[in-house]
Amino acid sequence: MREEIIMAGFGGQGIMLMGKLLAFAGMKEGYEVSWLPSYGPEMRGGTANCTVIISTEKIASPLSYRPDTLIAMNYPSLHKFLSRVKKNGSIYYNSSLIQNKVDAEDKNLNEIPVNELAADIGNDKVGNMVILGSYLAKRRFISLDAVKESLKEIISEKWQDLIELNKRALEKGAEYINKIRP
Amino acid sequence: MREEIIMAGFGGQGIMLMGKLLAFAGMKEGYEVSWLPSYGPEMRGGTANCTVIISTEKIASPLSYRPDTLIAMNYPSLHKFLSRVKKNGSIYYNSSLIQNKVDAEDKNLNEIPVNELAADIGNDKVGNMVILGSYLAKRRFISLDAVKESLKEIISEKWQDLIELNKRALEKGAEYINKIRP
Amino acid sequence: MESEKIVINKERCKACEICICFCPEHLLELSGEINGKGYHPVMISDQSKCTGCGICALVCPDLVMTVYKTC
Amino acid sequence: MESEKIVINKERCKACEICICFCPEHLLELSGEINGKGYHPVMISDQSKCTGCGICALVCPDLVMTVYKTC
Amino acid sequence: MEKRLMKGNEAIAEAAIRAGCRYFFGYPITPQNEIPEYMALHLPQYGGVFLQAESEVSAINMVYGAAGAGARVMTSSSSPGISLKMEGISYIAAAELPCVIVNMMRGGPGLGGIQPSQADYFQAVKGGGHGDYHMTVLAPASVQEAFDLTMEAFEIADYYRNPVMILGDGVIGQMMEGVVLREPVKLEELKEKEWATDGAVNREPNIINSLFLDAVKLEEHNLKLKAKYDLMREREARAELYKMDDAEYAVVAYGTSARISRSAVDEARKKGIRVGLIRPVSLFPFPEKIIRSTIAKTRTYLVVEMSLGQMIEDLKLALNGKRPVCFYGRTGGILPLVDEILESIELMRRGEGIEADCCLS
Amino acid sequence: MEKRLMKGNEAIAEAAIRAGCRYFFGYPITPQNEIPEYMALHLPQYGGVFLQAESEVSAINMVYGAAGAGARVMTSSSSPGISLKMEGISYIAAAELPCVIVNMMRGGPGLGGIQPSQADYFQAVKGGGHGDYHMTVLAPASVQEAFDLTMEAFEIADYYRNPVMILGDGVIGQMMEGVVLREPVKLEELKEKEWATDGAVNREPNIINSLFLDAVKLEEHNLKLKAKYDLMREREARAELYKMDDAEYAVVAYGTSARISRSAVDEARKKGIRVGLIRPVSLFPFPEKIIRSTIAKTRTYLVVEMSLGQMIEDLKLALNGKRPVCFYGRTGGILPLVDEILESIELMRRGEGIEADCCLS
Amino acid sequence: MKLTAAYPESLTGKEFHYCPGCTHGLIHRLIAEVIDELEIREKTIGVAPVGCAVLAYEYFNLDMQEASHGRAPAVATGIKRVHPDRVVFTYQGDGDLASIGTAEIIHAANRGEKISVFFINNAVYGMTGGQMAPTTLTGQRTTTSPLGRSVESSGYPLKISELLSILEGSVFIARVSVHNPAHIMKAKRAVKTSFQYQLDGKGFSLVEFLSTCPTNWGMKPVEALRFAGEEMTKYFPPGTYKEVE
Amino acid sequence: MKLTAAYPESLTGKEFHYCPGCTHGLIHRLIAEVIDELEIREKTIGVAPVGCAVLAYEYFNLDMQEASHGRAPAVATGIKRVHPDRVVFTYQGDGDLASIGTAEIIHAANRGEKISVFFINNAVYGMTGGQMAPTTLTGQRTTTSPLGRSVESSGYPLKISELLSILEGSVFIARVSVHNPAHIMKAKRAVKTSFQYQLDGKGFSLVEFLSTCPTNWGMKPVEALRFAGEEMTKYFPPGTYKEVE
Ligand SMILES: Cc1ncc(C[n+]2csc(CCOP(=O)(O)OP(=O)(O)O)c2C)c(N)n1
Ligand SMILES: Cc1ncc(C[n+]2csc(CCOP(=O)(O)OP(=O)(O)O)c2C)c(N)n1
Ligand code: SF4
Ligand code: SF4
Ligand code: SF4
Ligand code: SF4
Ligand code: SF4
Ligand code: SF4
Ligand SMILES: [Mg+2]
Ligand SMILES: [Mg+2]
Repeated sequence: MREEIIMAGFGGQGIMLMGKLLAFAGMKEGYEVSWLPSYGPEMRGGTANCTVIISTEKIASPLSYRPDTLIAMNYPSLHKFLSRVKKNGSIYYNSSLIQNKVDAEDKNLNEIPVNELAADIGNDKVGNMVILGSYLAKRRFISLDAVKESLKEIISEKWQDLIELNKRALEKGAEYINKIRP
Repeated sequence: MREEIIMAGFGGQGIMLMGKLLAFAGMKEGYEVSWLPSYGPEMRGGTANCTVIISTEKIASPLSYRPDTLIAMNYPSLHKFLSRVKKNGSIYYNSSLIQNKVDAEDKNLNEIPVNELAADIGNDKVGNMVILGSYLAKRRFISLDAVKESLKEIISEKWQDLIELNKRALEKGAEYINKIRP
Repeated sequence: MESEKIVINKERCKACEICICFCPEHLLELSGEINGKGYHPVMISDQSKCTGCGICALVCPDLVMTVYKTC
Repeated sequence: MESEKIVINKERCKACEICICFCPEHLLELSGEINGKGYHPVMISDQSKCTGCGICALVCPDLVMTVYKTC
Repeated sequence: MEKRLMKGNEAIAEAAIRAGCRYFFGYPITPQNEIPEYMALHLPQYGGVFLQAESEVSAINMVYGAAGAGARVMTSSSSPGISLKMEGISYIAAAELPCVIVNMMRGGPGLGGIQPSQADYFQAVKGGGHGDYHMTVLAPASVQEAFDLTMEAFEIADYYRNPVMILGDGVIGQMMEGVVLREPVKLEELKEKEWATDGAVNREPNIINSLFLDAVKLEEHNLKLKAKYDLMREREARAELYKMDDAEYAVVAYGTSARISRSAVDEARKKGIRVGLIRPVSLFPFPEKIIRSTIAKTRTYLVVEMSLGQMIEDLKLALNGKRPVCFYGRTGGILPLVDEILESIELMRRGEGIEADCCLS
Repeated sequence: MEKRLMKGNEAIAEAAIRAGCRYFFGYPITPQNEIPEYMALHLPQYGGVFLQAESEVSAINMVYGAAGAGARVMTSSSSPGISLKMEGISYIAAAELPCVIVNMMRGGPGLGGIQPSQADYFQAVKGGGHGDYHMTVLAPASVQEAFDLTMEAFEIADYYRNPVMILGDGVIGQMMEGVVLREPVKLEELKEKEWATDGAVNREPNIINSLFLDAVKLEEHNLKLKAKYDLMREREARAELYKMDDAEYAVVAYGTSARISRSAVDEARKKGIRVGLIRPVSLFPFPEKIIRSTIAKTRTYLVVEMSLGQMIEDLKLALNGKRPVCFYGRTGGILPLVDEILESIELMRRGEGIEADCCLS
Repeated sequence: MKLTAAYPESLTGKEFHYCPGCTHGLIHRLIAEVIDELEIREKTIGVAPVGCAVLAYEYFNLDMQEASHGRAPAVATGIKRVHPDRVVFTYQGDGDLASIGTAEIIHAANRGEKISVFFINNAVYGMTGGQMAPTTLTGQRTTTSPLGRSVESSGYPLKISELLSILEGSVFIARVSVHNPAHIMKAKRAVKTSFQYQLDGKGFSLVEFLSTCPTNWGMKPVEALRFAGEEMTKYFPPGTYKEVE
Repeated sequence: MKLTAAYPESLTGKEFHYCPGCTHGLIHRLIAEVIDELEIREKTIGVAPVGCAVLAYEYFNLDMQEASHGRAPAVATGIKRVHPDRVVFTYQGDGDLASIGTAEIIHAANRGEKISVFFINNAVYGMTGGQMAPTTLTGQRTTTSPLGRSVESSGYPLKISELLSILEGSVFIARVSVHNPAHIMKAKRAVKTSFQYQLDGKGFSLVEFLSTCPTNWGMKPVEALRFAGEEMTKYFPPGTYKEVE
């Protein structure tokens, strides 16, 4: 098994954390993992993205030119990476911010109204966990529980009180996708 | 023709100037010339030396490992370079400061009581010109006049009034050697 | 148009709220719109109350406002 | 030896004349000798007049003098 | 042992601490800031000192002082900052002081960019500073290796009394992977440095110095250094060979470009091309012998670098004309893609791109 | 034309002035002090500016500013001081600014000594600074050539918008020889620099810059620089061949060691050895083609350097294994002697010292 | 209808890349306005730093040079010596000017180099992500002073205006703040005075701006202005430190 | 018989290479005498500069490091941080400290680095043959100011003691002269005070010595002392500039 994921969005949307969390959980589950961020000043205000690879084999290139999955939290990110997603690959995108119709018939599209779902549980900062929850619920190669368990290792000490909220967001995203595609 | 000369002495004895003067006069007379100083902090208080090469041919190495001539203004210099002078080469040395017997039967030794001769003309700073005068009078491939002519180009502006004194010193050295070896 | 004292270039606004804080007439607020940068740009609630004092333009780090004043 | 107040290490002397200038008793002068460095080292003209004040040693940059003083 | 998910930069910092490094002097620059930041947070817990120097020049000279005082000490920077350290590095090598210097290369020349690059190879291995000297240069290709090589770097530095450079790039520094951490060294077991300046108690003074005004002495000193470098050439050269057993073709790459090349080699193998990967782990000493040992079977070599071609010279020198060498490079912060390398491999097999230095570019 | 007896350093300074250089920024260091001192005395007479900078780092950045402002400008230093300029040089090359930089090499590494050396060859030609860049590097072997090459250096610098280094050593700088001075260039005839920052009057602003945050743009910029370097390789490579017409053996040396080698070649010829001298005048670009043109007749090459062996790598790359190369080097400020080189030539003829990198040392 | 605030000609019009509420943009504008008012745009050459303002050359509508980190005063010296009749300024952050570029700024000031230096003191390395600067306040947390700046290890924040004032080559040194309209107006006057000194051929001048870095201070922009006005000014009092007749 | 001047143990006994009458040797002796008197030879580590005193490591009978030009304060910082209980000093010339090493000395002082700095101000670059230093007097001729130092081009001589005194990290700053016995005694007391501050763990201290360079000033040694005492002290007044309780 080998899964290459690109996650992308605005600077403040918690993209990096989402990637680290997935990589960490993957590692704990015994996979080989790598996480590679875009970095530097263009991150500020601009877009941020990272590449996560989860594999049963040793990972050679930590880059992904043709990812299996794209998680796009805003329109510029979707636009930037859409065409690179491999044939029959999956796209999870934040339909709260992406109103345009997404054109990609050879790919699996998953619309997640991230901001609405996050607002539902009372905090619009946890959109990253919502979409990750949806992704995990559908792909299932890492259990939602493993990811929840990993939260305390990845979230910095001063935000530990937000763990419960993040767990709820993961669940929210999972529920949402399970509901629409049972 | 090719003549390699090493000139050496204490820091304040005007070694460098003597070498430059010879090289300059040589150049004016149409020879190829090179002048190479020892340099750096060890010059201060310590010994100074330079290598002058005068040649009818283009000069390859500006260094002289086996000089034709050594002009030694003090004992340490004589000691340092004596053995390098080529067989049948010439040595001009300042017998005012070098009282030890000089041992070099395969070389032409010229004792010049430089300090005394300089004192005679009233200035013990012109010892360099005295010994150069002796050297030129004996070797003759550059005329004493050419060297005298060159003085004004080599001596820095603020010392121009010393030119006459230097000329006399050159003559003094020449006379001295002509007298003892006519 | 006679009453328009300040012109807001919404696309430049980064919603830092500095002008909001300094407008002596408390006329400025963030709008509900989202601009190309993803910010809710500033809007003026009531042009007619604007004195054209220019403070909003003076404090704005991103040259969002242009201010006209009746002489 | 009782009267020897200063000992001059001739080989270290560079004939800078600083001690000569500062000796309150004007006892120091350059000698006619030449040392290994080529300098005429300082000599004391009259040890008996030396007060052992130590000024020559204090001002000498090259640690030429050692001074003894009768307590 | 426990596995941690770490950035390359963090792994290097943690490895240094576990290797007994208690002093870090550095100056911020992207993409290596996690190293000083990690040190700032953790060194004080070990009674160590993190000091943000006023510049890279000051930082390398603080390293000089601390290394001369007997400490295990590290500094890190990225390309322009490393250029500023050149005089200091030459001094450190000349004074035979052990220390570890990290360069997380970014796109150059000049201010350039902050994306990953490998264009400081020459500077690292040929001596960007003045005079005949060499650093030992190690090039990790994974976070685990960044950790392991950093721990070893301190041993090598102390053993040879020589600066060791960890040469990475933005990808190595920023990437997170799982790392198995090794046990920390026991400080009390480290060999005493009798030459260090820590106060001349009951012994002659120790002098840390690189000045030899007498040219004869300076030449002797240079020959002493050379003997040390020759010993390193003998004993410290390393490379990883991947699928080279039957390889008719070889890709030669280090660090990040080796990781990508490895994928390309796998792809090419799928297409039936007998190609392998030679990954120099030590760049100085360059693993010449290991490379020469492959020429019996290998017909052509393809160098892949994130530069306009620097390591290619060392490869050519190692092969000395016995085999053709081609090149694929991207520069300025662009990473070569697996497909591009694959294409170069195919060109190499077709015998194209051999006359010129570059297959593509 | 009148012939003057001048030191190499003075000849370089005078040549710069005659080439229209009116700005000099430098910092004292032996053995090149005659250059700043000459400039301090003479530049004001031409309405120019001599400024002693607070350091080599500042000096090279003043050069950057002045070059960017459109002036012909020079700086000079020696080994440790040049190391400090590495970041600045990388910036100048990246921003494509013309200027002339003199390095009168002394013994290294570290503080080393002040006697002549050639151990900064790698630094000069491979890029001691970060990133893929090159200076044009010219190596005079006489005072006349120091003068001539310096005058040319300003033309090359302006033509390619690239820094040019004059690489000499203590002998070249301190030696006096006769020099025929060329006529000064006419300042009013120099080509206008439309790209310079001198005030944006009736035009778009000019920007002097080396930052390209977008990696694609930075790669483009690097490829633009590479094209320039390739053009230099095509057009600026030079070497002097001496007695090479029938040479079975060749000594390859530059600068001071070439002067000494020339004497050794003459001596060897007297002994009936058919040996010649190849003297690279440009070190970057290295005169590869000229050297390759000699292999038809020449069997073995002997590199002589005042270093532990640096240019030898470029020679080997040029020959690419087609001919054996041996080496004789002295380092730390020691000059090779004619006799020693002669001995190496004889060893070469007997086929000894070919396996190893060094004949002697 | 009179226009009280229009887009200055000395800015290109390009949108700043600065974070929301960062006062770098404001300071750019003040400088540009003064250049417009003095009508010196065509004779002014600016030097951009390495720091968040590294792209200043894209914003100022003037001839510009991008200097290496900390060396802007040396670069400006090179330019000014070649073109003594042009107006040359540098724009530098506190890492750039007060840390790596210490020697360059001290010596440019001491030589009385006839340039204007705009020194943006935001008490932190903005561009590289919030490391400690020489001007970071005592106790202030940054990524390289995670427990707060310690005087024991790092000393007190460096007061550049005070330091440069005692050098004989400096003719005008002022510290200003931009945390409210009144201070912004004073800041602009200081910029004008600085250029005026240069136009009069007098010597080195520097204006130190207390500036905000909401991103790395972890504050909202308005909060950051308050911090600048209340906390920074305590240790770095605004005022004219030197004004030579 | 009491010995009033004996050879200090903290000197090796090797003859100095300095020119006749050069006060470098005198200052070496004063430092060595103080180290002897404080009985700290075995816990003192010195840092030699690049300058005429480059061989200081051959003269001081202590552990010594030779720093690169101007960087002695950084090297000393490295040593002191590793061995906070040792006494660390640097010995630096005016080219070394006041020119190329400006950033290093300012920041070591500002950090309050607990080291003693001995700053030998002879108004010239001695070792390289007499070029202008930042402290060269106005109008003074050197090989790089052949017509005399020009204020217009090079500014006024840099006053290091005054400059460093305003930094909060410095605890003791004094300028002394060694042109006559009285001043020599004062100079020695300043050296002792500096070491004492360090032993007390207080902070950064510096003693600036007005020193002579007869060779490059083109003066006889005694004349040079007179010049130091009469001319240099006018612009560089001796005195204690800072003494923190
Ligand atoms: C030689 C060198 N060292 C370090 C860096 C990395 N760097 C870029 S900006 C910066 C500091 C920025 O801080 P400051 O000058 O205060 O500007 P700000 O971003 O706060 O406006 C540093 C250290 C560099 N580019 N070059
Ligand atoms: C990086 C570097 N730059 C320049 C030099 C050359 N250099 C040696 S000593 C010196 C200056 C000496 O002057 P100063 O510090 O005043 O000491 P002094 O000789 O006057 O005692 C210089 C510039 C060097 N060795 N290294
Ligand atoms: S011009 Fe004055 S009153 Fe009008 S919006 Fe701006 S700040 Fe408020
Ligand atoms: S100050 Fe400017 S950028 Fe900030 S909210 Fe107001 S208009 Fe927008
Ligand atoms: S001890 Fe005093 S009196 Fe005696 S020689 Fe020395 S200075 Fe003169
Ligand atoms: S002061 Fe010292 S060196 Fe100078 S003359 Fe007197 S004894 Fe000799
Ligand atoms: S990081 Fe700080 S200084 Fe930089 S743009 Fe953002 S707020 Fe401004
Ligand atoms: S050159 Fe000057 S400072 Fe150096 S030893 Fe001689 S007199 Fe002293
Ligand atoms: Mg800042
Ligand atoms: Mg000095």
